[in-house]
Amino acid sequence: MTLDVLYFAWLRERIGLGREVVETEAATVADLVAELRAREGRYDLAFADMGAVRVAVDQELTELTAPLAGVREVAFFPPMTGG
Amino acid sequence: MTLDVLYFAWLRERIGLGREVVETEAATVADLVAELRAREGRYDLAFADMGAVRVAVDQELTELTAPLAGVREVAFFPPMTGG
Amino acid sequence: MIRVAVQADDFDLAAEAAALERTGAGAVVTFTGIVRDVAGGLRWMEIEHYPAMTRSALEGIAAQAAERWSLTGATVIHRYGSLAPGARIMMVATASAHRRAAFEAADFLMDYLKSRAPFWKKEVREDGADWVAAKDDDEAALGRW
Amino acid sequence: MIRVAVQADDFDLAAEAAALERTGAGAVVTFTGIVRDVAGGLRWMEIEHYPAMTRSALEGIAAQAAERWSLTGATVIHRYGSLAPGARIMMVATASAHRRAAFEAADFLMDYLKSRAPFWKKEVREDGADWVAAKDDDEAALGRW
Repeated sequence: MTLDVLYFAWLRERIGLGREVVETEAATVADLVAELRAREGRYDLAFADMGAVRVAVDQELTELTAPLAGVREVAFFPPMTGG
Repeated sequence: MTLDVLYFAWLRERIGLGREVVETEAATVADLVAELRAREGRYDLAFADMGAVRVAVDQELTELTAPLAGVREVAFFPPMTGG
Repeated sequence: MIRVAVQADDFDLAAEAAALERTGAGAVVTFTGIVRDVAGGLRWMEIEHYPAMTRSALEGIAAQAAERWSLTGATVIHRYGSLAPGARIMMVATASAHRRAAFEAADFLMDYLKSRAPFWKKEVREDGADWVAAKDDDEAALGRW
Repeated sequence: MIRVAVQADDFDLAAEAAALERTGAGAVVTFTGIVRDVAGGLRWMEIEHYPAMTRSALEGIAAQAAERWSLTGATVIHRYGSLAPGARIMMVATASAHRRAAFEAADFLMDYLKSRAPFWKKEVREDGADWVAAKDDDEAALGRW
């Protein structure tokens, strides 16, 4: 499966990019995070505290347990600070 | 004692004037109301339901029991409907 | 910065809000009240007030708000005279470092204006005219504060 | 009438409020958020967002407000990019027949915007730059609704 993976705010800065295309067979968001962390130190660092990371799947806020079947875009970011 | 007595909204309309000078020895607002009611039918009618009348003494909201010693202006009006 | 005005003329919401934005606020809340033709057939709303008392009543209400909340500014403007449906009747605006204080203070100002500022409204309709009755809800709302 | 905008440019509070006044409302509430230099030395606030998601998130929040309160209109505008101290960041405006609905809906919109719209703020100061941390209070505020 081919996913667009997006990073915002300090996640973007720590990982060093805002968007990448990822080939994966991960079943859930949590599985995808585990794959990314295993890849390189900068991902491992960015995802070290998952309590500080929020996720959206196809532009909808969701949980780490969300399945990835049929998904096109996953975004990771810190808690939002709008307003 | 000489008082300026003011009437607003439907009290003004029922009494037929917005302001008058009243010579009185009334000790309290309630005494003044009793004097006015005894004067003429239009006052008696206007003050028939004192639950629907509010009073300000020298431009401060107060109660019917308020004393009149040293007072210059008494205003009667229905509950306010600002905003 | 407290500003109070009682006037026949319309007011400039943007200018009032901009003045409060410059007080070092992080949050500005405005409330505008508009003449609404509830039942149909409203020609205009006649707004009477008690000139010798109105300004000081509004200043007193604004000062109470400034005492209860940490505000960088508060503005209260109320019109009087004949106002057509759709016309602005009044506005309040509050400014604070924090949104909660700005919201609460504006809400408080409105509740007090409704029942404690010496204004009376008369609806002049095609078929007659009536003084607007005070609502029990409005009096009860003061219990929130 | 729901209007949502995400833009780099400033907005016109008076025009937005006037549009809502024309919806048959009796009450229009606006909230404006302004860049505040809390600690001193702020050069600008950098506001990042998630373009593909931002509009739909704001529309979703506004639709929720319109479902919960009887509104004649609601407007949400949020800016992004580099904003100097004193600049407007965002606004919400609500219109209703009744003041309580307008106040509550605006308050609700702000609470949801703070924690559920995909914006992130970075303070760029003379001595460095930091992402603004989300406040526990802001998350807790959602429990009010």
